[in-house]
Order: sequence, then structure tokens, then C-alpha cells
Amino acid sequence: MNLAVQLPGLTLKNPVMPASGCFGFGKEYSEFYDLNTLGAIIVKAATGEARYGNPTPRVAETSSGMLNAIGLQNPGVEKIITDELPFLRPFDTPVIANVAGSTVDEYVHVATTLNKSQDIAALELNISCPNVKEGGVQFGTNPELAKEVTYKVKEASNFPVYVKLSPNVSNITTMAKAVVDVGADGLSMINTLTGMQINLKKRAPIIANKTGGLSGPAIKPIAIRMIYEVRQALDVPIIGMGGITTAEDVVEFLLAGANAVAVGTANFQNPYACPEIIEQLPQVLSEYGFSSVADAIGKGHVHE
Amino acid sequence: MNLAVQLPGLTLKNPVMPASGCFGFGKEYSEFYDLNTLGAIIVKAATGEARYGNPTPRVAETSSGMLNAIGLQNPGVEKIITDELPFLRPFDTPVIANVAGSTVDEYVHVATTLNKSQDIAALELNISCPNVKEGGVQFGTNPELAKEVTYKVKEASNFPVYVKLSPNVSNITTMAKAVVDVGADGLSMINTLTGMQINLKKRAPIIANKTGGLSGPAIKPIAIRMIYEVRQALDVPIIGMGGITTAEDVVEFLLAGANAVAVGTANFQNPYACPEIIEQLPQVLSEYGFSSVADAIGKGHVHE
Amino acid sequence: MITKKRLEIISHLQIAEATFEVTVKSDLAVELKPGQFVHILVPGHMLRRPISIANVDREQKTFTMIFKIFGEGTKKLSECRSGDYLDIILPCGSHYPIEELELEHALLVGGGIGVPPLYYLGQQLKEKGVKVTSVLGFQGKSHVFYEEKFQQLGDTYIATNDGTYGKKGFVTDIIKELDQPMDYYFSCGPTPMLQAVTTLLANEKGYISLEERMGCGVGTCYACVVPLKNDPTKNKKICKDGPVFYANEVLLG
Amino acid sequence: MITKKRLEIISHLQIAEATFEVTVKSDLAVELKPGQFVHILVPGHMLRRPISIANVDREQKTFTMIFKIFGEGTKKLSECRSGDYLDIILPCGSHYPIEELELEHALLVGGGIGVPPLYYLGQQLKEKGVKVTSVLGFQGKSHVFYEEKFQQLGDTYIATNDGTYGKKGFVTDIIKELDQPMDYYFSCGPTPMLQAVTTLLANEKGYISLEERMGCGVGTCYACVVPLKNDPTKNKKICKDGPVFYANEVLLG
Ligand SMILES: Cc1cc2nc3c(=O)[nH]c(=O)nc-3n(C[C@H](O)[C@H](O)[C@H](O)COP(=O)(O)OP(=O)(O)OC[C@H]3O[C@@H](n4cnc5c(N)ncnc54)[C@H](O)[C@@H]3O)c2cc1C
Ligand SMILES: Cc1cc2nc3c(=O)[nH]c(=O)nc-3n(C[C@H](O)[C@H](O)[C@H](O)COP(=O)(O)OP(=O)(O)OC[C@H]3O[C@@H](n4cnc5c(N)ncnc54)[C@H](O)[C@@H]3O)c2cc1C
Ligand SMILES: Cc1cc2nc3c(=O)[nH]c(=O)nc-3n(C[C@H](O)[C@H](O)[C@H](O)COP(=O)(O)O)c2cc1C
Ligand SMILES: Cc1cc2nc3c(=O)[nH]c(=O)nc-3n(C[C@H](O)[C@H](O)[C@H](O)COP(=O)(O)O)c2cc1C
Ligand code: FES
Ligand code: FES
Repeated sequence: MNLAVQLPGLTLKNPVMPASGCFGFGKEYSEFYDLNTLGAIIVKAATGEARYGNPTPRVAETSSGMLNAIGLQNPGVEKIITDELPFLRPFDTPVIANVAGSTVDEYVHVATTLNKSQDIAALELNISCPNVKEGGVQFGTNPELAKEVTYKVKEASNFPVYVKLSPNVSNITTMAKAVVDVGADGLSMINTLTGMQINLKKRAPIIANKTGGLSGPAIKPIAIRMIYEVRQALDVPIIGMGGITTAEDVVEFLLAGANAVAVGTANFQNPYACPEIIEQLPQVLSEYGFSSVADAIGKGHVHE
Repeated sequence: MNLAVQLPGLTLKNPVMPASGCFGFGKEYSEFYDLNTLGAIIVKAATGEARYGNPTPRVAETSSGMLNAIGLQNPGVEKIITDELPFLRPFDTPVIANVAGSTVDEYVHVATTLNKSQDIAALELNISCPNVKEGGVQFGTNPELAKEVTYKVKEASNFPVYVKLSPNVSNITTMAKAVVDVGADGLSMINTLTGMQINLKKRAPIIANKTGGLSGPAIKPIAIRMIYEVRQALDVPIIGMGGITTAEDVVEFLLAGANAVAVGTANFQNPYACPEIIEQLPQVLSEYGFSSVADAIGKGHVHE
Repeated sequence: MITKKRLEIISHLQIAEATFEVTVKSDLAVELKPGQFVHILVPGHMLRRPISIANVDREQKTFTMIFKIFGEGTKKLSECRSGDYLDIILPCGSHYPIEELELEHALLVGGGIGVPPLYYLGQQLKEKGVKVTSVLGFQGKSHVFYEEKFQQLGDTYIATNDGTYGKKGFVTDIIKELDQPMDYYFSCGPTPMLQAVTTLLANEKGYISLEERMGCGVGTCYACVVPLKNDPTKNKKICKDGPVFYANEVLLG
Repeated sequence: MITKKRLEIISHLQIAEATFEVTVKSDLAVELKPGQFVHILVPGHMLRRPISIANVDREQKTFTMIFKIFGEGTKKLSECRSGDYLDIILPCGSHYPIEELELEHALLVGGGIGVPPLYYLGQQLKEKGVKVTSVLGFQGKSHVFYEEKFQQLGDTYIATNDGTYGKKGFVTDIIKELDQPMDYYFSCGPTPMLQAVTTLLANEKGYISLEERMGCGVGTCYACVVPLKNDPTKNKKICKDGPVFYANEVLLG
């Protein structure tokens, strides 16, 4: 069964990659399995300078989901290039860097700095992090800001740019069109939905940041709907994510119109989530009558 | 333990009521238990004329949630007033009518017609139904339209108006402020998030309408976050809902800032959900150190 | 009266490929009528699963359900054991109104998981002295169940899609060849089968039982509707007005 | 090497109020070091639960955990039985580096669910010939566990918050009165206790073990951080760099 997918800048042996923020920079899960099995790897967000992130607690459990407010903790783009990314060099698996920032300038600075890395194949432009006071989600909910940051990062970067969209919007297609109009090579969707959980004993939000991003199977129907809507409107490569835990889920995302998928929260439940999904994918695809990954993409669309 | 809550137009013996669309017009669950136990009852949406609703399948199951696209099936406001609401008259439980429409005129017509009912105590203005082609969610995601319909319905109605907000927005506080500015007596939040599930065998969305509204415990963190945000910004009565299944959930909503709560999807899982929650509420409140329902409202707020 | 109970499984058997027969104890068994269903909670799932009543033992106060593994919910139900408890809403929906009908000869037409409710119906018809002929359709030989039990009610014909047992083809292929007079037919099965049956038997009187994805199962959510034949702008709820309808009452999609 | 295994529960006992001792079989038991923890999947829950290793039987190839019912996850774990299987990530985190330390006399200071890892530590210290003194704090008499087992390791003092057993008060009240010399202290318990202990013993060398809500439990998600004392703009991961830290390394919130 042919699992390969060809996307701008990315030749994937299979469509499954860990999602940003759920895989660190690869070291830890490389103790569990051979990272060569992965279609690609999206690493943790990079900002201009090192960031401490938010106070703890940073995570909470919800029904079929979790909240996180890590707050973009990372050692800064320079250190990521010198200390983290080289570890992934020996693997035959393309690496996607996740670019974050508080200002357009910071995004551009991170993207420009990443030009010197030999270890990455593409950028994921994170305009949708709900867990930082500045930047992040505000770029992801305002089409004009999204356009501006995408345009400038595209100009600055030597790599294809996948813009990661926020689901915290009324109209996802408007956001998708805005960034594709100014040259986004692809989309990555969805990031987390902003949520909160309150600790009854402490009479306060569990997460120190108060709100956090909701991920996991709880949000899968929202991800599927948004990808479906964007696929109806635009012919652009989509890396789909949001609640994927099984190979069946992957097929559902492909049917909705994703060209490849990322697995986030499921890694925490099962560190072998990605390789197990990849192993089962051929059987599940053929069970539903598909002869390859490419054969399934967008096939869930009903034309009226 | 004092469970009573006083809201505009509503004297509630306890803060728990079934949510609109999850309780029909009360007849069916009255076979299970005495409706007098309920704090109030929100009945199914009323439109100007009878509506067939959407084709089937209309529901699908998701992780800790469900999708529905009923499409506002109802016999029309006149028939609701004459054939449905009188059944609820003997109960010592206030009834809230849910007002829907495709145009501002239809909303106003429904609200005006409801003035002649002796069986209701308040209106819930449903500007957030994601499952109809026209009206519904478009009013709920555009502050100007929300303002217009709220203003006109307030002018037309003799009853207090609770505006039911859609969670499919970037900024819930903007929407809340818009409708409160033009006189909404209270808010009801949240309605469902738009989602989709794809049937792998059929290679098509399970729900005939393609998209449906996501409800149930999966969305609770989003509901809590939105209520918390609106409560920080506005001093307005809030009927909170979204995934409530236990008395602990009710307390979490009260802490977030809800003054009363509605239970939707949980009724389907457990027809006795509302009376069981009401029965357990005093014990759970006192377990967490509250001496009444009023004592818990808004107590989850941390002031920086 | 409709209610929700925790009922003990007293027998749990596999009776055909992916097909299970589960009997539970309940004082309400005596009130259950053929055609009605129960609505079962599957732990970890939001929506209940509707399953027809396949038989009732009034003396033992038990009732039996027969289901096939279709997805996750029925898979979990298949893993239950005797002694486990199920959370069940019952009784749900309408029944075959045989007490109101003048009947001498009834034709039962069932397909797949539509077969179970007809067994309880056939039992009651036989008790009333009605002659029963059954035509049952299955995917293939390994899926056939309850053939002998139906034979005890009267003549029984089996069709399988793949021809591995009985007649190859559809129940309608068999019905065409039956030339016995009948007063009423009673049919339950997948919608395409019901369409074929109601079309073939358009001049006969009959009752059919429908399936649809359900939310509440008790009539409050409007999930499970079917349009009326004489006015398709109106509809009925399958969980409350049905699942049994007069054959000409509803429009099969 | 860290991995994930399905491990059989071979003993499951309640040993104090809401407190359970669970022993599982695993070939990896021999590799587990005191202070490390395992990360347990609770079916139906998104996030795993971190639980410390309380003891290891190298011959039987088993290890023991002791936990208290706190919320839903530990409640479900308390309802498991011998013969059930648990899905466990192990071994997680750092350990008390006793192999590197010059030790003659060790003070163990545990509070509540911080007591279990100290038992395995104490066992290993005793094996090495180190003198062990234990000071353990519990809520009240009904919560006390493993007192006799600790006594077999050396002098053991108990404090309870409500005074229903041992000394009324905190572990620090007991430590103040101990005037034996010690080389190192090892402490695990709720953060306020650790703060009190590290403040009281500021002039002693010691190791502490921390708790925080975790996502991955293996170092990838950055959920479980603690700031460094000498540079609070930097932090360490409790699940990977910890849970055991040198007492002066981290800033207790
Ligand atoms: C009135 C009625 C009586 C029924 N009686 C029987 C019976 O006696 N024996 C039997 O084997 N089956 C019966 N069915 C069908 C049975 O309900 C479905 O096979 C079952 O719900 C599938 O659940 P699942 O979790 O295995 O599948 P999944 O696909 O995982 O279920 C997902 C959701 O879709 C719903 N769903 C899927 N298929 C159907 C269907 N065909 N009808 C209704 N809902 C569906 C489920 O209830 C659930 O909400 C009956 C259905 C109805 C409406
Ligand atoms: C390294 C480490 C070792 C531990 N060792 C033990 C032990 O040996 N015995 C024992 O009884 N407990 C131990 N704990 C605490 C134990 O993990 C929590 O009591 C448990 O996770 C609570 O889960 P719950 O489902 O019962 O509570 P819930 O409140 O329902 O859990 C909700 C979420 O919060 C997390 N959570 C809640 N409290 C804690 C906490 N104190 N620490 C970390 N996460 C928490 C849960 O893991 C879960 O993700 C340890 C914690 C850590 C970090
Ligand atoms: C703990 C955690 C940290 C995350 N960090 C990032 C991040 O740094 N950058 C980013 O673009 N997305 C981040 N995400 C979002 C995920 O990449 C993904 O979009 C989201 O979790 C939905 O997928 P899932 O449901 O499979 O987890 C994070 C998610 C989690 C749970
Ligand atoms: C089957 C179904 C039908 C609904 N119909 C309506 C409706 O007619 N009007 C309305 O305002 N909300 C309707 N809702 C939304 C609920 O009232 C509620 O806002 C939402 O489901 C969230 O609450 P829950 O998670 O407790 O179900 C419906 C929800 C469901 C599940
Ligand atoms: S399933 Fe709710 S009305 Fe039929
Ligand atoms: S829990 Fe994920 S880094 Fe520690």
C-alpha cells in the first residue's frame, strides 16, 4: 500500500507526524521507537528569545480532552538550531519547525534565523497559540493580521510555510483564504480551542494561566468540520490534526480533505501512538476500499 | 440548603433546568418524573411557521459528545401556544420559550405571538442555531445583527429576554456586550459548536445536513471559559450550559459565574439527569463549603 | 410506564457470526409488546443503543434481545457476561397492534437484525391461533439464527445474499413464489428491504418497523423522524410514534 | 530504557484509609531505582497518573506502588483487582542518587503520599549499611501505613495533623527535636511540607522529590516544570530531570 504523500517541501513516506508541542524536539520519544518510522516531525515552537513559559499547573484533564497552557516555553530559536535540531539530522524524516512570536518582527526574526538551519524542511507558522498574552491567537483570529504575518514570513523564509490556523473563529474559510492569498504554501489545522476548568476545592481555575487550549478527541468533530469547509473552498495542502488517536481517525481526516495529519495529545496517552497508527494505516485504508493514502484524500466530500 | 435563584422574570426553586431542544415540550420526561422538581423548563425552539427540520440522520455520537442537526423542527409558534405549552401549566415550574427564525421579522413575529401565552415566564432568544441554512448562527456571530434582533425582540416582547449566544466566535465578550447594550435581560450560553463526523464506509458526513452542533461533556471547558470571560466583563444574569452531567458540573458553572444552569445532552444518556442533579446539589455544595447556590455564584474568579 | 432500570444479564450467548442473544431479568418483561425496543447505555458512550425485544418469558420475568456487532457499542455489549448489569430505558416505542387486528394468516418478513422482533411477534401470533409464515433474509449461512425457532411457529423460508444457505437472493424473491393468502404482513429490516417489500406487497395490508439514529429514544429530541406518505412536509418520530408503522403511513427514504 | 508495558496486578490491598498497595509483575522491576515513578493509564481518562515506586522485589520481579484515592483516576485504580492488567510507562524520572553519596546516616522525611517512595529508598539504604531515621507525617491515625516496615529500617517517628496518632503536628516538629547527626536528608511530600523541611534543614544536604500535574510524563510536553533557585527564569522538568532534585536546586512555589 502506497502511504507516500508529496507536499510543498515535504516528501513524506507516510502522512503521520507528531504535532508541535507534543513531541518536544524528538529526543524523548526516540527512546521508545525509531523516529525513521514517522512521516515527518513537527517540533516545539521557537520564539526569538528563550521563554520560561507559564506558571504551573500547565495542564488539566477534561472529558476526552485536555487543557494546556505551556506558554511557548522554549530555549529560543538560536539554541534550537544549535542544540536541538541536529539530533534529528540522522533520521530520514523531514522536520518542520514551529514558528511563534509576540510581534510580526519576532515571527520574521525567527523565520529568518531558521534559514540557516540544515535540519528542517518547512515552517509551521503558529498564529494560533491561545496561551500567551501577546501574539499567538490574536494573529489567528484577525484576517488582516494573519495576512501580514504570513506575507512577511513568506518573504523572509527559504522554506515552504504552513500556516497553523486557530479554531477560535466564526469563519475558518475566511482565515484560510487570507493566508493563502498572500502565499501560504499550506495550512495546518487545527490548533487548540480556548477552554477552562475550575477546581471546586480551590475555587479557582486549575490552570495557572486560567485558560488553556483544549485538545484531544473532544475537538475532533470541530477539526473535521473546519478541514472539510476549507477543502470545499480552497485547493491547498492541509496538514490536519485535532484528536487523532487511531488509523480510522487518520482516514476520517483524509476524507475530510487533509493531505497529511499530525498526532498531538494521543502521544501522551500512548507514546507509541504514531508508529502504531502508521502500522495499522494500510489495513484500515484497504478495509474501507482505498488503494493508497492519495486515493482517500478529499473523498468524504458530497457534491450537492 | 437554599437552592433558590431569582432572575429577571424567573423565580427558581433551584438553578437546574433542561436545555432547549433536549426536553421537547416536557410531555415525554413527565412520564419519568414529576416536572415540579425542575427549577424551570426551556422548551424546544419555536419559529413562525411549522418546520419539518433537516433530513435524517440528524445525530451522531462523538467522544464525550454528540452532533445534532435537527434543524428547528417544530409545529410553529401558534400551535406551540395552543397545543404544547398548556400541558406545562399545572406544574409549579416556570417555562422559558425558545425563539428562533430566519429573519429579524420572523424572530419579532414569534416573540410578539408569544405575548399571548399565559404559560411562559421568559424568552430565550436563539441566535445561535448552527443547523439551519438561514438565520440562526449568522445572528450569533455578527454583533451588529445580534444587536438588531435583540433590540427588536425586546421591543416586541412582554417577557424578559435571555439571549442565547453561539460559541462559534473569536470573542464571546463582544457578542455578550452587544446584546446587553440593547437591553437583553440575561444571557444563555453556550449553544453548540459546529462540527462534523465522516462515515468511513459511506465516505460522507454521517449527518445528512453534513455539519451539526457539538454538545455534551466534550464542550464543557469551552462553556466554562466563555461564561468566566463574560462574567469578568459584565454584570448580567447568565444561564450556563454545555456538557453538564453532574452536580459537581453545576457547581463548576456557578463558580464560573452562571446564575442558573441548563442540562441538555445528559437527558438523553439519563432521563433522570435533572432530578438526580437537583437531589445531589445540596450535598455537593456543602462538601465544597457553600451554604447556598447564591453563595457559589462567581466564586471561581481569581482577581489579579 | 416508561422508565430506566439496571437489569441483570442472566444469559449471554453467541448464536451466529457476530450475533449475540442476551437475556435480562426484569419485572417489566410482562408489559413488553412485540415491536417495542429498549434503549441501552453503553459505558463510555454518549448515546444509548436501541435494540428490539426478541422474546419475553413472562413466567421467568425475563426478556431477550438479539444483536449483531456493528460498531463500538454493540462490540462492547457483546463483551458483557452473565451477572453484569445493563442500564436500560424500557419499554420504548409502538408495537405491532395485533390485538386490534382480524387475523388468520400472517406473513413475517425479516432481514438481518430485523429478524429478532419478529420472533416475539410470531410467538404471540401463534398463541392467538394465527397461522404464521416467515421469510427471513441473512447475509450468508454463518449469519443465520433462530431458523428452528421460527419453524416451530410455521413455515419458514430463508434467503441469503450470497446463496450459502436457503435461497440465493432477497426475501422478495421468496415472497413472489408464495401463493398463500394472507391478512397482514409484518416486516422489519434494512430500509432497502422494506422498500422492496412494501412495493411488492403494495396491495396487502402490513406493518413495518423502522430504524434511525437516535438521540433520546423517548421522543424529546426529534432526531429519528420519518416523513408521512400523505404529507411529506410532516413527520413522525420513530422512537415514540414508531418504530412500528402502518406500511402505507410513512415514506421510506 | 523507558517503555510502555501491560503489567499484571498480582496483589491489590487496602492498607489504610483510602490507601491502596498494588503490586505488579514486570521484568523491568530489577531496573527501577528509588525515587522513580511510573505513569499509569486509567481507562476512559486522557492523562496518565504518575505514581511512585514504593518497593521492588528483585527475585519475584515485581514492584509495589502505594496510592491514595484523590480523584476519579485513583478511585478507578482502587477498584482494580488481582489479575487485572495496567498499562504503565516505566521507569520515569530521576532517582535518589545514593550510589554516588558518602552516607552513614540518612534522614527520611515523608508526608502522606510522599511516604511510599521513601520506603524503597530506605530499603536500599539499609542494604548499603546506612543508618536510617524516618519521620513520617499523616493526616490522622486511620491514614498511617507502613509504620512497622519503616521501623525495621531504623528509628521511625510519626506525626499526625490531628494528633490521633504519634505526635500532633508536622514532621518538622519532630525533626527539630532529633539531635542526631546526619549526612543527607531525603524528603517527599506536599509542597508546603517540602518548603518547611528545606527551610528547617537549610544547612544540611538533602534531596527532595516533587509533584506536579503532568501531561506526557516523559519530558516532551513541558507541563511539569519547576524554576531553578539560582536562575528562576529557567526551569527543569519534574518528569524527566526530576522528580528528585538536590534540595537547593529548585525554587518551591
Ligand atoms: C428501533 C430499533 C431497533 C433495533 N433493534 C436492533 C436489534 O434488535 N438488533 C440489532 O442488532 N440491532 C438493532 N438495531 C440497530 C442497532 O441499534 C445498531 O446496530 C446499533 O445502535 C449500532 O451501534 P454501534 O455502537 O455498534 O455502532 P456505531 O456505528 O459505533 O454507533 C454510532 C452511533 O450510531 C447509531 N447507529 C448506528 N447504526 C444504527 C442503526 N442501524 N440504527 C440506529 N442507530 C444506529 C448508534 O446507536 C450510535 O449512536 C435497532 C435500531 C433501532 C432504531
Ligand atoms: C512524580 C509523582 C509521583 C507520585 N507518586 C504518588 C504515589 O506514590 N502515591 C500517590 O497516592 N500519589 C502519588 N502522586 C500523586 C498522584 O499522581 C495524584 O494523586 C493522582 O494523579 C491524582 O489523580 P486522580 O485521577 O485521582 O485525581 P484528579 O484530580 O481526578 O486528576 C485530574 C488530573 O490532575 C492530575 N493530578 C491531580 N493531583 C495531582 C498531583 N498531586 N500530582 C500530579 N498530578 C495530579 C491527575 O494526574 C490528572 O491528570 C505522585 C505524583 C507525581 C507527580
Ligand atoms: C501540551 C501541548 C503543547 C502544544 N504546543 C504547541 C506549540 O508549541 N505550537 C503549536 O503550534 N501547537 C501546539 N499545540 C497544539 C498541537 O500541536 C495540536 O494542534 C493540538 O493539540 C490538536 O491536536 P491533538 O488533539 O492531536 O492534540 C500543543 C498542544 C498540546 C496538547
Ligand atoms: C438534539 C439537540 C437539540 C437542540 N435544540 C436546540 C434548540 O431548539 N434551541 C436551542 O436554543 N438550543 C438547542 N440545542 C442546544 C442545547 O440547548 C444546549 O445549548 C447545548 O446542547 C449545550 O448543552 P449540553 O452540552 O448540555 O447539551 C439543542 C441541543 C441538542 C443536543
Ligand atoms: S430519538 Fe429523540 S425523538 Fe426519537
Ligand atoms: S509531563 Fe510532559 S514534560 Fe513533564
